[in-house]
Amino acid sequence: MTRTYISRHPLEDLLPLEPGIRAVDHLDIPRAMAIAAVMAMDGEEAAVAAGLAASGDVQVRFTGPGEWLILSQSETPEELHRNLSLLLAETAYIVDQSDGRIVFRLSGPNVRRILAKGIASDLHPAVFEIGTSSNVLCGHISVNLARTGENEFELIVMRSFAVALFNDLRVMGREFDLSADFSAQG
Amino acid sequence: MASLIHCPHCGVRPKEEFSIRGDASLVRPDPEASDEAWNDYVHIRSNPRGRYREHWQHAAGCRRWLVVERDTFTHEVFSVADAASAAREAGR
Amino acid sequence: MTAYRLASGGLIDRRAPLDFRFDGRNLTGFAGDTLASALLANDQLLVGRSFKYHRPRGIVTAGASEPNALVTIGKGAGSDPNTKATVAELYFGLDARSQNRFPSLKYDFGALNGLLSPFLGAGFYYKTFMWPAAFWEKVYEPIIRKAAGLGRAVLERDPQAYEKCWAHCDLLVIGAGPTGLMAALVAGRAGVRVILADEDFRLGGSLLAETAHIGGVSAPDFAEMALAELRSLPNVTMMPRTTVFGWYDDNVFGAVERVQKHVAAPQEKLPVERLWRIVAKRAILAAGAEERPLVFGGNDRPGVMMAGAMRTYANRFGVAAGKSVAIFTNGSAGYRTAAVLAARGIEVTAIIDSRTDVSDVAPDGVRVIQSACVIDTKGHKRVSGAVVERCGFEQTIACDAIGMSGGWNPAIHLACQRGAKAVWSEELKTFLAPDVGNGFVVAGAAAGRYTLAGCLKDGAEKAAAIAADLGFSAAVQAQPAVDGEADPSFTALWYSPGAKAKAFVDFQNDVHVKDIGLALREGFGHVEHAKRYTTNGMATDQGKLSGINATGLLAAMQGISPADVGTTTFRPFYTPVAFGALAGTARDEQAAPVRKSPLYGWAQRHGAVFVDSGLWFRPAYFAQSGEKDWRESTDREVLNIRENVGLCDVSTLGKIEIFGPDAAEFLNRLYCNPFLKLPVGKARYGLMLREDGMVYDDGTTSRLSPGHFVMTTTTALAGGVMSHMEYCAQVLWPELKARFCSSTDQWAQMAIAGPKARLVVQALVEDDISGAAFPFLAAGIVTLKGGIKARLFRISFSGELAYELAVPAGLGEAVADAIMEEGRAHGICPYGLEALNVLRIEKGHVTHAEFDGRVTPDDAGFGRMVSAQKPDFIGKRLSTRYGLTAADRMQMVGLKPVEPDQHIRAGAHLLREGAKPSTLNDQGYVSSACFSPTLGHGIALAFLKSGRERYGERIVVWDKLAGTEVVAEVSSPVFVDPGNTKLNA
Amino acid sequence: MRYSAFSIVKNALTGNVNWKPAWRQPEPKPFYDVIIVGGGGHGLATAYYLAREFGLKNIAVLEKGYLGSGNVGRNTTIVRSNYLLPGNEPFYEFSMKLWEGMEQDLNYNAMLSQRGIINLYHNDGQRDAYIRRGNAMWMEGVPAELLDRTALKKMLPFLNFDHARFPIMGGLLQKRGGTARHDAVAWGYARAADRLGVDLIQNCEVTGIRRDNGVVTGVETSKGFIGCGKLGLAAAGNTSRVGEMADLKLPIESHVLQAFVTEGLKPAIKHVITYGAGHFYISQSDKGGLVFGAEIDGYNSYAQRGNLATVEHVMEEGVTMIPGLSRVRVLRSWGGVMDMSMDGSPIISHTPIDNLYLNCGWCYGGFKATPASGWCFAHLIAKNETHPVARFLRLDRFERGYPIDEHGAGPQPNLH
Repeated sequence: MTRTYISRHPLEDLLPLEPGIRAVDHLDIPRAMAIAAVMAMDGEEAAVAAGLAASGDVQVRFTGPGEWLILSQSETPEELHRNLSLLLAETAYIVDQSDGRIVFRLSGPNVRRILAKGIASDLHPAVFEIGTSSNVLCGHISVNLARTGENEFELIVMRSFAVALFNDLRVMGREFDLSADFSAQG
Repeated sequence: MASLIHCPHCGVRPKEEFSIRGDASLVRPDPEASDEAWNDYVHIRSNPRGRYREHWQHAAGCRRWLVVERDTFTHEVFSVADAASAAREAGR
Repeated sequence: MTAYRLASGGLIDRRAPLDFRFDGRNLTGFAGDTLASALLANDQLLVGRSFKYHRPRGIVTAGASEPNALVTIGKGAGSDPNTKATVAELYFGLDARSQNRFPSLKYDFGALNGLLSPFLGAGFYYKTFMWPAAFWEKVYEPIIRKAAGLGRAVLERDPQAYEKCWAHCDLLVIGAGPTGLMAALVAGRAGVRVILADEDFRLGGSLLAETAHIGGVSAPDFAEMALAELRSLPNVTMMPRTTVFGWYDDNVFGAVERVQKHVAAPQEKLPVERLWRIVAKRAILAAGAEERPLVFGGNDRPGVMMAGAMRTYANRFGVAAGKSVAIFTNGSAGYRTAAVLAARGIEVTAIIDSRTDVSDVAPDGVRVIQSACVIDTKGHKRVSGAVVERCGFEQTIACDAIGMSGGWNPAIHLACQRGAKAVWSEELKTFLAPDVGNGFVVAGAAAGRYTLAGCLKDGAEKAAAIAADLGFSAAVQAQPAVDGEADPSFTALWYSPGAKAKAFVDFQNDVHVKDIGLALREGFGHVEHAKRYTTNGMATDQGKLSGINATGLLAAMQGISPADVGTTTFRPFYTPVAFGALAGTARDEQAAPVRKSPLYGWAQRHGAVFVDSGLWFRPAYFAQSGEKDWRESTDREVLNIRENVGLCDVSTLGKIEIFGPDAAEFLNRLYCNPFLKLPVGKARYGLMLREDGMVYDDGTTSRLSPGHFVMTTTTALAGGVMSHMEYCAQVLWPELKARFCSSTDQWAQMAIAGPKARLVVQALVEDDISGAAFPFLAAGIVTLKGGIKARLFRISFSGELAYELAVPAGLGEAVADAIMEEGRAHGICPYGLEALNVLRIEKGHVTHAEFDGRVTPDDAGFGRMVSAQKPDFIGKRLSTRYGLTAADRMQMVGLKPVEPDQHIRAGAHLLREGAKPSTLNDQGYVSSACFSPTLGHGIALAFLKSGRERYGERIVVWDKLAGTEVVAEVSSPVFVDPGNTKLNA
Repeated sequence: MRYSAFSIVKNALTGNVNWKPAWRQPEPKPFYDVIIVGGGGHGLATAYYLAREFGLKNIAVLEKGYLGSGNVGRNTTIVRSNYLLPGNEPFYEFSMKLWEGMEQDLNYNAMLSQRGIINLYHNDGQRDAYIRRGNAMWMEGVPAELLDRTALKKMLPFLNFDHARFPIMGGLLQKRGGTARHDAVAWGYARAADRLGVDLIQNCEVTGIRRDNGVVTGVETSKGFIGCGKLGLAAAGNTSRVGEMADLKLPIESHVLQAFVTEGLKPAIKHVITYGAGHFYISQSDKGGLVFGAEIDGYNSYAQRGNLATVEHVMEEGVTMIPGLSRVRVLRSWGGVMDMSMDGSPIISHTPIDNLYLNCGWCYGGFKATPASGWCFAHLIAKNETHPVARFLRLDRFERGYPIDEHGAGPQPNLH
């Protein structure tokens, strides 16, 4: 007999925080996202970087020299993996992390003050510019931080730390009544 | 140094993001090298008061091993380089 | 109006009275008061008892250097012991209590120590309390401990919250007095990112107590104008109530902000204190200067106060330190204070000046006694007179307060925290900070520039220079003119001769001149020895008032320059910082993040009792109704797996994907056993050594394709192994083409173990997993019915026919449910760590209980695995050292009690039968032990000297901690299925 | 002058003006039979026992700063003998016995206070490891007790029993463990050694070690050349620098360890308590300050100061172990330079050079070892043979494959 398996998000039982309430500072959590780790083969770093830059509607996050996390809202994990394999054939290794990483989107006028409670990096827009991404420590948890707008940041964390990071962000945002919910677009 | 390290890949980062392994001037001997060479590699340290090269890993960042050249008394950092590049330049 | 509150003036809000309590008395102050100013206003001068002699002590300063006015604020779990009344901002309902007194502040039995003072001199502890020997701990020490200490720590859970924050700036200005304000203005106007921090709740520093006019306006108004402009600059951040307590490497400053220490009802969502880590490109220390106390007879009597503090209380708080005040000075500052007090209508009875023929002008009608010294004071709980000696003649001057002004000590503390030694200035008769590099510059009074005009100028110029350095163009406008400026000069007076009573140097620790003399006489003349021997400067004020005077005294007594004596070492913290502030939110359950397996919810639903393992929480066992303890549940789980089948969450094991043409070679060098020829579709157990030849970690690694391996590590060392591999790849063998990344979080991994495991798994996967198609140590990608791609490994920790199935983490719970469903017919049960542990002990499998970092592969019976052929691998060479191959090393064996009902505990040691317990006779220890439900008796794994030669020998399992001795038989560590028939079924 | 009840009274009544210096300030002689480099606890104790136990007369201790200016005046004063391995436990128990007689022996009150030391455990694995350690102590005849949660709760109700991230399950207690007044230990040995004729020479930095065909003949110092028959190095954090003067290659790294003290408080914590889910340890001094610390900062350093990240980490562990510490204010932090060895255990040993003896590798456990270290080092120097309880602490144990690795962390000093 064949079965259908339903996927669970680690924050399933914790969201929404307070139904209906959306404060100016808000934590938005996509339920599902195709994510892949890309590791350039030795000597192919530049080629892979160029290839990724050219590729359309995926987001590219820097994690280390020759290594990236690729995010796609539109593709399934399988599609993303397949497309990346075609794009980067013989130049990079690709590992599906769609279930291994959880994405948090933080936005609002006080995001910098909230993040300053956990992240040591200077997030002044002149220093950490829009489009920048990097692995940083947030409190005791390692995350990939990306600036997606003047007052918008995206944090990607390992799945097993998702609840812990969520709780940390809530405490960090307490001063500004941070709200949180799953993304509308699912 | 003890507060901030300038990672060549990620920029200025707090000490908390790094883990430290020790003397970076040591070179793993050839399998055929003498017992003394191997003992020195694993157990003997120059431990200078002054300029020193040390292995730090940007564990919470890019995961790269770095060679931090610094002063063990003033804690002034002279340079931070990627360990693999450093090793390749050293002909390894 | 209260007794000592002036009719008018001061920067307090007289329309906002605040009720507060001190030692149960209801008192009233005003908004803008400190607790100290409010107490003074209410004629509550006596605020504490000294440390050793329990002498009555009054308020001495108006700031952070206060040695005496330490009180406990608040009640119960929310109380703060040892709080300085002089910096505590008054709020409605503040409840303060005095400390270190019994039964009351007025009448303190401890004061009896005063009578014994001749016996209690410096270092007296070390010479006595030794007879009889036993008495030190039984009698003397308890008494001393009871008498010592100041406030009481309740050690209850703190009801309030704390947090940490990072801040970044181009220029950090420490201190918002004239120097700091000017510096912040100049830099701020130039567009520099400025942070201006000050410990006070009101910014302005000395300007708030200043009478001189600046640019035609009063000093406080000047401060207000400057602050208003700073507030208007978006690139300037102001941090009142923020004490910068430490200067660390790379110009990172530690600061603590008192967010809600001054509010009656703190908000839930805000911390009470906030720790700031300020990363500053440049910093200016503009912390001002401390007035130096004078060391004279009876100088600790309540009512003796720093002259500058009197000025502050009068000007800033509208409080009179006394009704008739005598001033004892060695410089102009005393006259300045006298003038202020007189102007505020406070009677100044006399100025006693240690100098001869001075030009300073006293206020009209105030008597000046030159080349004179105070040698004693009258009164008890408040001074009633000063005994003055001049040319051998004594006179007593009636007064109810004495202001002392002994010159200035620049507040250089922060600048000297990183090893720089303070340097003596013969010209200024004080210690200054040396040049500590351009990252941190000292300015204004902190740099020995005492005039107001000098401070304004210095702050402006140094800020401008820094701005220019950082590439901003800063203009230094002409400084506003200062009128009514006083000349700050003074002559050094380390102690006034002819003291007729104890002349104190360190008030809180009761160190007086004779103690310093005794230290010197006994060979403790080095400034650090003197400090440690007399405890001078070791009190809660860390010698802010006493340090320099002690140096001066040591110099004077030896007839050398203070330069040759030097200061004691300045170390963090500038002022004490609460544990809570430094810990922030990382406390209790939040002390470390929790990692959750994708099967956490599934386990919960099946009644798992969790246990923490590293950062993870893992099921220890699954309690079923009616089971009375963990043992009962565990035994059931074990037996069921041996007979039927069980499901265990192994998602927490580390998983590392390894790619590349050299991946096999890399693994071959990493593990002590060979991996080059591992076929695709196969798993292999691997043993990883440290370079010193000891076992580091173990696990299975499978080859999914020629250039793709997946490694599993133990849960405990997943991170460590990853880091170790990165070190090997990047540092040791950068020439190898291998890349890897962790996929631990991507997969939910489940062990399905037991004779019926295949039936259950086969029911879920489309692929053929028969013994022939998928034998022991097979590994590969399979497809679940329904089309999910999964990883299947035929590996076994339990010794049973077993599989490990890995599916994308999000599907973990769904797949686990399916397995339970398919398994129900076969009697499947979930099992936890306890059962897993019993199963592996029965099978003689090792964990980190065996691999404790001191064990070689051979010790654990893996000697044969270590490849002799391989040219090189981590740990190969040092494994051959004599000590690691010696015949008498402890080797892993099995133990079973000769009496089956007897119990063996891990941690017990081993002795030959009849041998006396001794380190020499110690034969080894038990690493793991359990009751084996399969065998019906206790079993254990142990490390025994030359153990493998001793199978069959009877040995004593010696557990003195438990008071048991059990005779056991040594055996092979494999208790169950030594032939591996179940494994290979 | 001997300290006695009589001398206290007599001096008190005469204004305390007749106390004599605790030690002389001698100028160096041209030659000593034995020179000890390092006027810290270990060096002073060595000199004292050389004179008292082994009858040597012509001894000098050279100190580059002031007596006791190293780690003996900069530690958390913990005294214990609760070790696991046979290479360590007999040595530290020997030390403990010497502590117990020290005050009468030295006629100086070092305020040994056997308040009991408790190592907390938080999981089954740690419990088993402590059972193994406790039994190892008993093997050496050292009493130890395993406390369960209930017993611990009665003894230390202020521990975090209800909200600990890593639950507190129990502890291993050594009742004889405790603290001592660190400065007094140095001063006591110094005074006693001085009275036996040992020259304690302060502000005398060793700048070179002179050898004639392989044999040490003396040291160059800031006060000129001083000849010696035998040379003992007890330079702790500076061991590598002094060793270098004799071309010694040593298994030592110098690391910074921070320690802390709070404001004075009324008696609140009786025992010495160590945290098993971290590295935190704390006790309360007779003056009332809580004295505590945790792990080393992690990098090689000769700077006697630490970094803020480690400070915060220490406080996090403290508040997690004892929530009530939260409002207690920390007064001062300081840093000491630790001579970390490759296995975390000390070295009292011959060297490849005749007449040159080595005492180092104390990591952050040197204070408790002071008396035994002095005694065994004196034994080695005087008789040229190792004392039985120190026979495993050899310099060549690493190449021979006999590390004494209490933590099982391997040859990486910052993990010990």
